[in-house]
Amino acid sequence: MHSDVLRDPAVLVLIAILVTAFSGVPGLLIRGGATGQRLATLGAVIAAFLGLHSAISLLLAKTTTTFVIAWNLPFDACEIGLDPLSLFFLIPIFIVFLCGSLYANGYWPASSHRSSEPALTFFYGLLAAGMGLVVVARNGVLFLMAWEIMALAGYFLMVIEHDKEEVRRAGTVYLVAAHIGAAALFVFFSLLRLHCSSFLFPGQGGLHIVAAPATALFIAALIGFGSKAGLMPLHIWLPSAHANAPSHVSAMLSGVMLKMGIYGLLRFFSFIADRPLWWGVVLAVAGLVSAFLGICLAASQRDIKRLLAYSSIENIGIIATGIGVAMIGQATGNPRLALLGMVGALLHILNHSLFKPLLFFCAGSIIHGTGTRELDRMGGLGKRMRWSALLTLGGAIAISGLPPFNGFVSELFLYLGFFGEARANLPYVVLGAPVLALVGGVALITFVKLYGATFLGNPRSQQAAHCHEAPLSMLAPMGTLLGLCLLGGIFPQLLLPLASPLLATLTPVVSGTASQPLPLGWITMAGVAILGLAALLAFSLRHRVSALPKATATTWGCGYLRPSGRMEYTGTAFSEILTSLMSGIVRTRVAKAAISGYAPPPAAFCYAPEETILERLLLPLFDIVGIGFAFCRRLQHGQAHIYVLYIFATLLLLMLWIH
Amino acid sequence: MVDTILHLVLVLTMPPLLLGVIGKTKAAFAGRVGAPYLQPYYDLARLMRKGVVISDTTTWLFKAGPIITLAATLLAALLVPLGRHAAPISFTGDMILFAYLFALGRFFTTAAALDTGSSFEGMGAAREVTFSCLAEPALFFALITLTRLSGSLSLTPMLNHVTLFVWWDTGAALLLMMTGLFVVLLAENCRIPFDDPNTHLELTMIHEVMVLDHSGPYFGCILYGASLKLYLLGAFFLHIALPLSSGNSYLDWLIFALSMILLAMAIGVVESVMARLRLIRVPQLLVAAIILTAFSLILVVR
Amino acid sequence: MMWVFVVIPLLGALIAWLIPDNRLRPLVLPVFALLHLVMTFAVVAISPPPSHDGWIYLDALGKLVLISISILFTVCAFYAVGYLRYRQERSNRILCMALLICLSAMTLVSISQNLGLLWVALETTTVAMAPLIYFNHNARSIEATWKYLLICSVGIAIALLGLFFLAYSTIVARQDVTLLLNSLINDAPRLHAGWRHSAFIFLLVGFGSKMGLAPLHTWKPDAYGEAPGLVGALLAGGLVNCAFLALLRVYQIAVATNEAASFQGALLGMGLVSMAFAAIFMARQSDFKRMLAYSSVEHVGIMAVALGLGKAALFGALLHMINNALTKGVLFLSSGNIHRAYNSKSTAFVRGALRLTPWSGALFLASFLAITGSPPFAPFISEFTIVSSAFTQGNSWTGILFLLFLAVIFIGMASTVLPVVMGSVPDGMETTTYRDTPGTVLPLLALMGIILMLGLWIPAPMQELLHEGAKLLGEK
Amino acid sequence: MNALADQLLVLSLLVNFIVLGTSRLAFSVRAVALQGVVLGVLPALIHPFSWHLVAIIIGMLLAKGLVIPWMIMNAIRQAEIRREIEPFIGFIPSLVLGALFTALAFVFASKLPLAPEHEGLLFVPASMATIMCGFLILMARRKAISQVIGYLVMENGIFIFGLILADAMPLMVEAGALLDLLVGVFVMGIVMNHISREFSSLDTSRLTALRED
Repeated sequence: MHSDVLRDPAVLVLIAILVTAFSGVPGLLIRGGATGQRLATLGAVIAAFLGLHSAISLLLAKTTTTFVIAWNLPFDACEIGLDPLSLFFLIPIFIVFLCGSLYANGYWPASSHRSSEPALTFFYGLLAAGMGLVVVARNGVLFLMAWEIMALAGYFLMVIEHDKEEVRRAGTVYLVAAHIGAAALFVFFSLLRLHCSSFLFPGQGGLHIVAAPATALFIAALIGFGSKAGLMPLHIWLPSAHANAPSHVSAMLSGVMLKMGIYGLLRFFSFIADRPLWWGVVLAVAGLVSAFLGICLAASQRDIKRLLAYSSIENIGIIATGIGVAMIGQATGNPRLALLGMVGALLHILNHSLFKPLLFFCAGSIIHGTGTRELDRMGGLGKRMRWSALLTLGGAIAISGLPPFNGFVSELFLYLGFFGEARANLPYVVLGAPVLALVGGVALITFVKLYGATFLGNPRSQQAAHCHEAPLSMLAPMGTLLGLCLLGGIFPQLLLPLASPLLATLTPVVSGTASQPLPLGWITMAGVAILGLAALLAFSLRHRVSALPKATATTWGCGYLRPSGRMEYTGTAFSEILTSLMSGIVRTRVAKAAISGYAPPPAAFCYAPEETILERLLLPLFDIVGIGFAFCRRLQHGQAHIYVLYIFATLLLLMLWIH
Repeated sequence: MVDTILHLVLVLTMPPLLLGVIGKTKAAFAGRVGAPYLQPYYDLARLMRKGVVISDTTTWLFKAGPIITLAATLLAALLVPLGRHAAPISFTGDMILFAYLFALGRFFTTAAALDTGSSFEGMGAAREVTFSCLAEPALFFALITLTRLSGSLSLTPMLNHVTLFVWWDTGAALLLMMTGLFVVLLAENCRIPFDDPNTHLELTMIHEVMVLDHSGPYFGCILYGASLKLYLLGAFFLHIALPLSSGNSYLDWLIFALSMILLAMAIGVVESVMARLRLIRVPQLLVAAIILTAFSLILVVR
Repeated sequence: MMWVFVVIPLLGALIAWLIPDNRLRPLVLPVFALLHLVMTFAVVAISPPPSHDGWIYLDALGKLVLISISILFTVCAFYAVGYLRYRQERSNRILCMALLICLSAMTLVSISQNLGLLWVALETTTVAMAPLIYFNHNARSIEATWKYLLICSVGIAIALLGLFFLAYSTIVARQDVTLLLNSLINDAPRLHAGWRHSAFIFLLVGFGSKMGLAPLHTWKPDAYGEAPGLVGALLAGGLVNCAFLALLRVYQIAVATNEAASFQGALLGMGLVSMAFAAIFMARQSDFKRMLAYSSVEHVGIMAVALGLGKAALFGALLHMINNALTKGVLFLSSGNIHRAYNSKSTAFVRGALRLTPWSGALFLASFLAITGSPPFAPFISEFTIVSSAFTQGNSWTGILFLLFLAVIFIGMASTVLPVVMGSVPDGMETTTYRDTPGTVLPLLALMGIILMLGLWIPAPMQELLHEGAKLLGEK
Repeated sequence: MNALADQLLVLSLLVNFIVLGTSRLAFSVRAVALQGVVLGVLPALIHPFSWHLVAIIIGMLLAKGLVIPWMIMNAIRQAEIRREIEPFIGFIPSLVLGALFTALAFVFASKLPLAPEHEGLLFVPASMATIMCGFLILMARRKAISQVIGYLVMENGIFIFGLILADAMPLMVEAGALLDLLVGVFVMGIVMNHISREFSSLDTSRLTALRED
């Protein structure tokens, strides 16, 4: 009996989530030494292998399992369910959790972070488990609880270095945004309860509502889930949160937590069979706007992790675009569009949860090696940090959506979806393609900048000159992720079966063989061809060059004799043309001293990109509200006799009102 | 089969000739004799024999850059149909791969430029990525229009769809697209008015400044890769600008080769009669190209 | 039998008065608190029949209030032992006595079924609290005590007048004049509407000012800010619940008249106004104890809104009453510890409490998250019940305003609490000798454990009590 | 009998105006003491004899007539203040408002139905008017002593209303209520003593350190 239960993969998944949740607990009890961290890592390995194996086998078998757990709360039954949608999202959770836990051993070792490590490890597990619970919850209130556990665990992870003002600020913004997003979800689940007369999730297509109630639900979901996902303009918390968290936490936040917002949207859409066309349009437009603005802001950043954070907004935008396009396809009865949009979005979810954590890990090893996040203070790291450089290069190519890595695959599907409509009945859908192309172009700028400014050229500071390579415990998980990126880019056939079981739920209009219009074999061919051609050329050229005389010299300085690292083209300079072109969107704060006289005094120059919406819109608004509040606060003036007057006035008003 | 072999032969041998023709045309305009048509081949041969000087700032990426760029361009060469013939490789969505292969090449070219640590090369790289980024939407608008016209999602049928009859039907749209594409062609290949491949004033250059530190066979790869890129985009452009077809396969190959030379001469003419644009004007011209191609799409969709 | 319940704490007060030793005296508190706790659970389990002509009876509502008060008082009593060790500079005789008298009065509030008796008990709590607020004996605390006494006395006088109106309405209706709850509920539809409505309004304003509904809350920030954390906890958890129980009694009668709509409207309006006031005053609040006072205004507002909504929200109202009391306990006591450690309650000076007093800082942070309705803590359950009930009743605007105020309050509270607990301890600041000790931390941890438990699992008997209570308030 | 009761009620209404119109604190305290005595006698006029009644009357006379006035006078002596110098609402406006409130009270009382035995009597309007005047004093005066006086006036108003319920209300509640009020005022008196010690003034307008800026 017991062994039967334990052989059920669905139970194993739940056990894996439990192990995840408690992986950090030993560390809280065993103080001092690395035992706690090692045990947590062991827990993560066990949980990830159990969870991944079971989740993937369940997903491939397309099964759905439901459990009901006893609780005494007045919110209907506590139901937990594993269906393809849940299982699909569990995969990145376990992968990133595993890699992050391994990485932490090198990045945040217990030996050098004695006081913060236990808490960090504990909340890391809690965050992963919270996300696991989010995707398996089938009761609105359970979902909300899991959601908030996730959000709070994320908060505590983020503010682990709360000595720094910047970290605290970022944490507060995050916490407030998470809370407001949760408030929207309060509305969402309350309305859902109103229409389903239960907090239990309705089945697939089980919710039949139209017009105003549906609109209200959609708006609540868009705000609640969109703010977690980081769709513009609800992204304000995201950049500083990702930038200030420890890198393996950023990897988890960006790689997986943002996807929980996407999961929420997808789950909501699965409830409603007849989704209005305009929902898809709204989502696709929001996605494209996020993608474009996100990447433009990313390109102008000076902080390596803020850059990656903004790029997350871009990628979430691409995912949202895919889902929006799929919904348009669903609403207009266009199976091809629905298929390509949804498959593109789903694969991009997986892909982004591979290459973004990889890049955050890379950023972590750079910070680990140099002690700074400033791109303009790095440079030339490639010679001392060979492996990190190689892994970052792979990640940068993958995230730019270039072949032969996985980012190309998902973007290709989206393009195909768009292009397919050029000849069909929805010609304006196709306008997404040039926007996506532009996004791709800016992404290229961004990641050439990222890679170039850090690893290439000469060191621009002492820190960069004395950097050191990350230990194997950090490089191994990075290598794993890069390997998966390459694998997914060359053999998308392997990933597609993970996405296709979801199509029946999300885009019922797609029927029959899912892979029919997808050029999977050709992608493999192209990937192999690029690698093969490059290898062939490299081999023959190497052969050729080895026979020729060879010399090394300094870089030709165009006649300038004493170039120094400080004179190199910085990352900021690299993206300056674009930033100035986009100055309407990307605001920069420039502070420079006026230079006068023949021998001007030493002057400082400061150039900082701003978070436009937060700094130009919300904070001034908060200030205005604050002034209004300050005015109202005079009501509490300390004069007791006026307080009595308040009582009298209240009494009088109420008496007048009631009679 | 014969077509595929001819395709490969042309792709491997003909591109440097275009540079020779352009040079000769410009020389003729300037009243000089100019270098021989085959000068680019001589240059390549010389570079292949020359030794290599490598900056001690660089990493392996510096050497990998030209190789991967060339590999990507060569793969792209298999996707573009030459003349009225089918490309060796053709599948649904190959136009995206085509565009992204160039992007891959750009990634490595610019990364290799940054690897030298020279501020001049960094400057060139910054210009290259920014301007190409703006050229991208124009190319995609053109691709969409072609998809709309041909109903096909692959370069070969898409490009071969354009004939004189199509011109008769949708001439205005094709004209707008052609203009836009010509701008893209010049911008992507760093020709005047975007860049002057002949000057060595580093502050104003784009492509040449990026490859200042390359030498020997590596520089040969770059040179050949650049000419191949010009060749491919030229072939793409010719499908729209000169959709001539005779019905005979061999005659078509001849027509194609001749029209390529004609295109090279046209570029030479443009380079001779125009001045280089100021750098800040470049984005404006590219945005104009985007608008032109977008209008062509609107005309077609309408 | 039940009178013993009221007398025993008084006995404790007498003993406290007799003990001469300042160090020994506080030990009386946990002894009698535990006794009271045991008796409470016994009485709740037995639920004895009405006695003294029906004047004394512990119904479901009374049980809930009694349980919350007893738990909170026990925690405070244990805490007091640890706390008063740091306050040996002044006599704690009056403090100990007043605490126990207050406990006695609060017990009487929860078991009395006669509104007159209930009023007397409530007034006793008011008076007994005054010396507690004045414990610190400085200019600020006396000002706070004065305002507290004045405003609460005025309020309680208005409540008395309201009771007279209610009694008079029975005369007008030619009933036997009575203030017995059951008779009033039975006769409610026959009471004269004019007197009845006036009575409800007077009672609402009267008990509302005691509870701290805005704009009758003006004494709260002063009293909560100046009283020791211990007293603040009892004010915010105990006194508020007593006043709320009084209001619930009025609500019972109002619902029984079948014309409760206007009374519910008044509750809803005052509740929302309270939340709005709290939102405005919590923004940029530089005194974290005053901030807690406004948080208390917010939560009585939430309870009033829940009563105004009725139906499913009633369950939430009762649960929130308990949750708020317990969570406020942790908030006040932990903030009291931080206040002790820094000798300041201004956010300008107090930084990095997580470093200086890790346990109190963590508890303050956790209880802040709890009180603002974050799962998995108990207040989430009640707040979500209330807000979701607003939406399911179709009262979306109430729900949206409710959430809006909660959001603004969260921002305000976060911007006060987070800087206090986080960061590093300011250099060169003269800190006191206070550090976390088991005596001042363990009671809070226990309380926090209860809050966490209630957020994940409500014991079945308690759930039954809550449903029974909601039924008494008219939930079908 | 009832006519006498009405006259006494009118007397107590007059006291309201005295308190509203005078700046001399000692005078108002005496006036309020008089009001307490008048009201203390009233039950004897309208209710039949009972021990319960006797208890209430004696309690009232002692508390309102003697103990509380003595305590407040004591406070006045200690703080060495005689007059309310800067009232929040001046004396003439206070009188006008007092008249207005009294009129309002009569209107309010006439709107609500009374039990037949109370119709035609001044009890309800006088009670309302006194309560409102008490409120007015609380709102109009800054000094702590004046506010205690105002509170007492309000109490008296409530007491008048209580009178018409006295025979029906059980002793325990009555006595409890009385005791509570007494203790309330007593504690206020103690606090006042502390205030005068701490601030050397009973001006509550100085008690404004606790506020939001």
